[in-house]
Amino acid sequence: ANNQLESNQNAQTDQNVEVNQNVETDQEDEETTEPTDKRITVYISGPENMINKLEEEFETDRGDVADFLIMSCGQLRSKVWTEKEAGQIQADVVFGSDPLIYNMLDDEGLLDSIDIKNSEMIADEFKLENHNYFFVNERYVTLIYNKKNLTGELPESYKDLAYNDENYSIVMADARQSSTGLGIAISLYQLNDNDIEYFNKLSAKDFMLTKSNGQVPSLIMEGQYDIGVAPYDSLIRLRKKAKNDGYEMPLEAIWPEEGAIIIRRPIGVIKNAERTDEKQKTSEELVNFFISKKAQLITSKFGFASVRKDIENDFIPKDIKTCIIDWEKATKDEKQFKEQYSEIFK
Amino acid sequence: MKNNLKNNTVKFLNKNSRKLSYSNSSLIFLFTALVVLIIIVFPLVYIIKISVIKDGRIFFDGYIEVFKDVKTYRALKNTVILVLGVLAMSVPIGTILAFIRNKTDYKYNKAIDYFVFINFCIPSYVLSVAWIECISRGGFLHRILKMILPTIKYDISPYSLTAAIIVLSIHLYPLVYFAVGSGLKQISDILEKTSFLLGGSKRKTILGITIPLVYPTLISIGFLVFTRTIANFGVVSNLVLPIGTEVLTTRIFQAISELNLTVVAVLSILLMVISLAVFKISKRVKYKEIENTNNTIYYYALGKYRIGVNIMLSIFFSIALFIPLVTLLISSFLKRWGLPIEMEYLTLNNYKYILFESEVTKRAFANSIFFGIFSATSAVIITLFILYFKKHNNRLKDKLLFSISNLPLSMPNIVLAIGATFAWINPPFKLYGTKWIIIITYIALFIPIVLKHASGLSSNISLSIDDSAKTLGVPLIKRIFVLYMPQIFSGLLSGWIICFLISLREIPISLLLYRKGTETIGVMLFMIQSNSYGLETTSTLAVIVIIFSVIGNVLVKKIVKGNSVNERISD
Amino acid sequence: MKELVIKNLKIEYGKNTIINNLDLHVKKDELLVILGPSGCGKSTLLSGVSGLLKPTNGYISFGERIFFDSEKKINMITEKREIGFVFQDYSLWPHMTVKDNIIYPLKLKKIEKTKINLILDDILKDIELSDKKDVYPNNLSGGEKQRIAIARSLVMNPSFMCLDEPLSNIDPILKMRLLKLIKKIQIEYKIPMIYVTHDQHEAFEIADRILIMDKGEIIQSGLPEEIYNEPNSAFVAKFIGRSNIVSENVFDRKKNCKRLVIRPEDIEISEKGKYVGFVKKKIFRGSFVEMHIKYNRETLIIHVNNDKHFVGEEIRFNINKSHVI
Amino acid sequence: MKELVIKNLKIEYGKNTIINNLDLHVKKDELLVILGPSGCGKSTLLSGVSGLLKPTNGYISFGERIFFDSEKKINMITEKREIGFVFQDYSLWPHMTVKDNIIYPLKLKKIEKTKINLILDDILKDIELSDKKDVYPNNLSGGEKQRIAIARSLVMNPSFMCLDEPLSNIDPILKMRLLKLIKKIQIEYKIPMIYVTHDQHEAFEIADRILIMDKGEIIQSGLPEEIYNEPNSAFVAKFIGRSNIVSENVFDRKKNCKRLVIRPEDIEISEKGKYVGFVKKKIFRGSFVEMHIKYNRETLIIHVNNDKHFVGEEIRFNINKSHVI
Ligand SMILES: Nc1ncnc2c1ncn2[C@@H]1O[C@H](COP(=O)(O)OP(=O)(O)OP(=O)(O)O)[C@@H](O)[C@H]1O
Ligand SMILES: Nc1ncnc2c1ncn2[C@@H]1O[C@H](COP(=O)(O)OP(=O)(O)OP(=O)(O)O)[C@@H](O)[C@H]1O
Ligand SMILES: [Mg+2]
Ligand SMILES: [Mg+2]
Repeated sequence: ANNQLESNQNAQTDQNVEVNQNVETDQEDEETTEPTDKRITVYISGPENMINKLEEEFETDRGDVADFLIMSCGQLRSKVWTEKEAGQIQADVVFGSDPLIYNMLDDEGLLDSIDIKNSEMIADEFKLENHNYFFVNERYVTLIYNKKNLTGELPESYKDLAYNDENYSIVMADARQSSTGLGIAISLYQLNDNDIEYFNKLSAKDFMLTKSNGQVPSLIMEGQYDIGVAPYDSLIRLRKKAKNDGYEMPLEAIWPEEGAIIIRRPIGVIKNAERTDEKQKTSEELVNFFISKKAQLITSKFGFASVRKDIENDFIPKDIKTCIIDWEKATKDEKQFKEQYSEIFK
Repeated sequence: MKNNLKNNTVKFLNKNSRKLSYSNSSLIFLFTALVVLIIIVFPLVYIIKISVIKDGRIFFDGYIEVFKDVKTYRALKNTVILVLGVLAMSVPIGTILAFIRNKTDYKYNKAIDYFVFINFCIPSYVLSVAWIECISRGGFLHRILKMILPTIKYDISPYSLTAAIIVLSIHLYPLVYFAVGSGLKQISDILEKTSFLLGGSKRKTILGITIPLVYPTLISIGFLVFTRTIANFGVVSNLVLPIGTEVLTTRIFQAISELNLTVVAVLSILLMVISLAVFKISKRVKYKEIENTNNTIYYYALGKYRIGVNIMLSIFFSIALFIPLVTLLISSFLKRWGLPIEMEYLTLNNYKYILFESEVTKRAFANSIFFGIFSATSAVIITLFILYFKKHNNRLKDKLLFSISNLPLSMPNIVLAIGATFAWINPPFKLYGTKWIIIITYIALFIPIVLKHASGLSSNISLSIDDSAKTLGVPLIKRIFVLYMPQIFSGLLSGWIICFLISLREIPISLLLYRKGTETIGVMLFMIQSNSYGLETTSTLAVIVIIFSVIGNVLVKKIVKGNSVNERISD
Repeated sequence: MKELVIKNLKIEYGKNTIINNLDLHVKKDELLVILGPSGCGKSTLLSGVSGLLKPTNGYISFGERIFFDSEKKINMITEKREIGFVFQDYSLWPHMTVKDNIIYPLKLKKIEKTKINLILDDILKDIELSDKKDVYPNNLSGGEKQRIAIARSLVMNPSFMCLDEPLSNIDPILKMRLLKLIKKIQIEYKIPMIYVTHDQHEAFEIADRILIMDKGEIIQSGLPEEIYNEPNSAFVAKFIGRSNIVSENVFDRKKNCKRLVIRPEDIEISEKGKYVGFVKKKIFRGSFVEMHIKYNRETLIIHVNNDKHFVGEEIRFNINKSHVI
Repeated sequence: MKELVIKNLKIEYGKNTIINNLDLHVKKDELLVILGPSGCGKSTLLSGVSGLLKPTNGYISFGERIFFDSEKKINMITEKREIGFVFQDYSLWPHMTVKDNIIYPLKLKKIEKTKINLILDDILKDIELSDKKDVYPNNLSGGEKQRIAIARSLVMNPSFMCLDEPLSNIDPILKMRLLKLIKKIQIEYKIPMIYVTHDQHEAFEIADRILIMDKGEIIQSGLPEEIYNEPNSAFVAKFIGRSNIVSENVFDRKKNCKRLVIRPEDIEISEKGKYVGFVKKKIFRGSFVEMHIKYNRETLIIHVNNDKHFVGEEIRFNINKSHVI
């Protein structure tokens, strides 16, 4: 633990020096360039409060050098892609959404390789050999239900949800609108041996698709639906809010037999030949910041599991099973899957 | 005395400034054409380009993909159902209300104006939220039913095409109301009186004369409703997408999520072509415009129907206005939507959060107001020029300008935003990431809306008004601003107000084009629900937006009335 | 047969009394022309008669049918009064073809189609517009529109007709033809008519009786000759034809201050004339020449057929006819 | 001084030629009245002269200034032609008061306020509307609006004026006053004017010269007397005044088929008359009585001043004047 503290301090002093440099250049360039030119743009998805906190932290160290643009994961995906098609992605750093889009970007050579400091603190399973993006954290997807509504027999697995005889009302994020939703759906697809029948069964029940992932627990909590598939971290945040505001929270999680689906949230730096060295540096620092202990502590408070060895994911039951899907395969299957999926949910 | 007058009158020949007039005309035309070209045509060209060019080669795979895909036809079918449904609902509702307001001696006709206006102030997206809050399983309707019949099995789904039709109709009927109202006001009482004289009863006269006389208005406003419906995304995404039903706009959205921009462009072009075709067909319908010869209006006496009308209106406004408003209001005070309505779950925190704690929200309000005022005003000025040239010169190029300016109306806002992204992302016109890209796209969206509102009035003006000014040596700029504008002012004003309202709630454009510092209320509306907050915060924001819209409108009307001449023209 | 009776009629717009205590009879088969300046209440009167406007007070009946009686609180609705009405601006329905405009009242009465077509063909032949059946009013000339409007009010077989300045926008040749048409219709269909105009030429062309109105009151009513030859006031004298209105004592040395109306054509230039004046001005007016003669302190207008005198010449003249008002 | 010259003018609407090969001079100080039936192209001609419409072909100049010349490709814009124009529908700006309507063009010229007020007061006195200064046009009567329109075009001190049926909606008394006002202005300000109308009474009242148009062509042009007494065609004869147009061989046994125009007032009833006819019908027309006389197979209209004969009576008459066309 000592080690880590030190390195943190090192990082901080490093940053301080840079801030000073920054101030100097600011003065030099005042007449010619606007300060906005020095700020990097970050497309980011996730809980607003968490992101604000991260931004605050980063900028107390580094000054106002980054503009965070918060959006939903689906939006982030399409915005990045539209800009790519139009000529140049406008973001310097992209964080959030699912690995699919990062794979695609990386395949087209649009991501910069970044030097990660203290990479030894990252758990091995999160280290990517042949990709120019990094995992910041991961989410555990479980079954979430409303204990007031769901009084009958509870499903024990994802499979049960579709194949048992109970007639729950089920809610899930739309794979066509939400990228996490897509991640979840394609994981379920893989778990069921690429058999689309699973979704056929689901759709036969009282089944509903939401725009975004965050809506799933909300809708269940509000009593509109009985059960759904959603990241566990949202449940944690809802619980916190309920506690603060003083109302009851009827949500519970079921850790499915197949194991909780793990969705990893990558971060990457967009390649841009015209980017100034200074901005390049800030971008790299930002990526490093997200992986730093300080930032990881924040995100884990919001329910995201850290990629660092030195942070405990204490909100998740210790003994649960997890399953990781094969993103390379998922990227290949995506088109076929989406077609079948769209045929069902029409 | 005569001599005195003669000496005092001015010799005509002493000014060379009027020499400029001719070049002025071409200059202003050039300016207008350029603006339209840059703001509307340029992004459109990109959309077309995306649909046919990939990696520098021309290809039609996008078209083939779209037209081979059964999903396209399914979406098309649903779109048709949606449009027909909305037309079938909103047009009669708007017409009947406009009739009661403008053609009868109904006592509370001013109240109808206010209610309809407030109805229009509610963003369609918010209306769909209110709908969900009412109808869904955790919604108020279910709760009330449960109180009455505790054992009830409630299985009404808030999500369906019908729901979208109802919500969109409630949202769009005010457009019909406003347009038909001004059409009805132009009917000279003599036309109806003649029918009475010839033995026509009131009912026969209403059905045979009064209403048919506003067919041209109905057709053009029906077209507006049509385009706004096929271009709508907010409501369908909220009420139709969740059950997987697709319409063309959601197809477009899917294509965006699937990162298939070619298909997006092809589908957008399809939408545009459909609108154009419908527009052409609607122009064929042979009805003569009413000439405004006389501004006396005939008012039908309601007599014994008064009670019936009162009941009907009460029911209607309860459903269309009060229930949604009350729903939103109650929800906005809940700690979390879905909780029982009890003291312990009520809070003011939502308001506190939005009004005082969130910096972004404050900025969003400021931005939306600025974008709204700036874009609406610019659109009004451009429209003024377009209309002036169309009316007074009516050359081929004037007509062309007019038609082109109407195009953005049939495109979903999100497509406008994509077009703008492509058009403005690369140097030398690098507006992407600045507030100007939002403003420019708003202007493109607003021009046709203002056009629709003012062109009717414009066609009623006698051409000799401008001719006489010419013979008196009045230069073009003055003719446009001092003589022409005041006469279509009420149309421009209502267009302006509607555009302003739209910018207080517009989601897709700003959502795709905003950046830190240029957030709008629409962005907030969308983001708030997507994040850790539920419907209660959306409702709170919606309530604030509605209050804002109403106050803003009252203010604008007050200011304008102070120095408006319109009242005098119309009396 | 039937007669229109108006008694003690009062019509107000808000607080403005437009028509006050008006009494009027229109006899069966009579074509009554109401002449009066703009704003005198002519249209208001017709609106009152047809029920488009509710009078404040009075009594209106046609034959046995009481249209309005303020005492008995009777007010028959317009639809039932069966009055043919032709407005100045035609008031054709722009969204209907000529045919539909004309047959509208017949359709309302649920008359069979074949019969409607017969009536339509007949009336179109009468107004010489058979070939314009399927045209929209916007594509018609003023005269054509007017004929359609007349036809439309005729097909419903009105028992009474009101025409409110029906020809004021029409050129003189066409006007003459339409006036003849109206007169013919009135005679053939035997319908009493009120014809409102401010043009005396029209009035003389068509009237059985003329009624002069001003400021909501009847100033004079009578045969055209009576009105012309014996105007009861300077207003009437001026409104109908041209007149010299001079104080009697211009010609006689009497001390009274009565005024004389002398029509320009009633002053005859004659070498043995009683009065001496001189020519001040001459204006050619087509069928006659107008001369302004200075006599005493007055200028008299004279109409002569031949133009023998020159400006400044002294002439003698007699007055053949004059009328004290 | 200045003269308006139009040569070989051709104006088309799309493919319709409205005016073809028209030549016209309007002399300095002349008030030319153009008379013609509806749709003959009168307004079109004025639009061409004032530049509101671009002719296809031809030449228009005023004094030394060339307004339009298709050969030299000159087309001066309306604003520069300095033509006063009074439209039939007044075309006052509805959102400005009477005062603002009149002074707006002056204000644009940056004339000082005091001077503007002087001009305004003068002209308002001239048109007798000083008290309506702050009224909006909608609250004015037709005659008042027309006067304002005239005033507005006068304050600009135009070198030429066009009036397009300016009085067609106005009652006869007011019309007479306005005609006098226009004539007075024309004489005092010495402005050449083209005055378009379809009312011959107006024409005779005001014209220095009359020009008869039909179907875009000039049929006849001349002094009022010439036009009246020597119409060059049946069209002119009919359009101006009433006429009997009969074949010459009705009176003589000549075999030619020329036609005669006989004005009703030129037939004189006389006991020693050459021709014998009988009275078919009598109509009172104010200043004269119109008699329809059956003679041979024709019906002749006669205007007489006294009404001594009765219908059916045989009478003898002479023809004082006739004109072959
Ligand atoms: N709707 C109204 N409200 C108030 N006053 C009115 C209204 N209509 C007409 N008047 C007034 O009533 C008077 C008579 O009007 P009316 O239309 O009967 O005149 P008119 O004799 O038909 O004139 P014109 O020859 O111009 O048609 C006028 O002074 C007019 O200003
Ligand atoms: N904008 C137009 N487009 C096409 N044809 C037109 C247009 N304006 C007028 N015309 C045609 O040109 C001809 C002459 O019209 P113009 O207005 O000059 O007639 P006018 O002599 O002034 O008639 P009026 O006495 O009715 O005013 C008419 O046949 C008319 O139909
Ligand atoms: Mg009238
Ligand atoms: Mg004309």
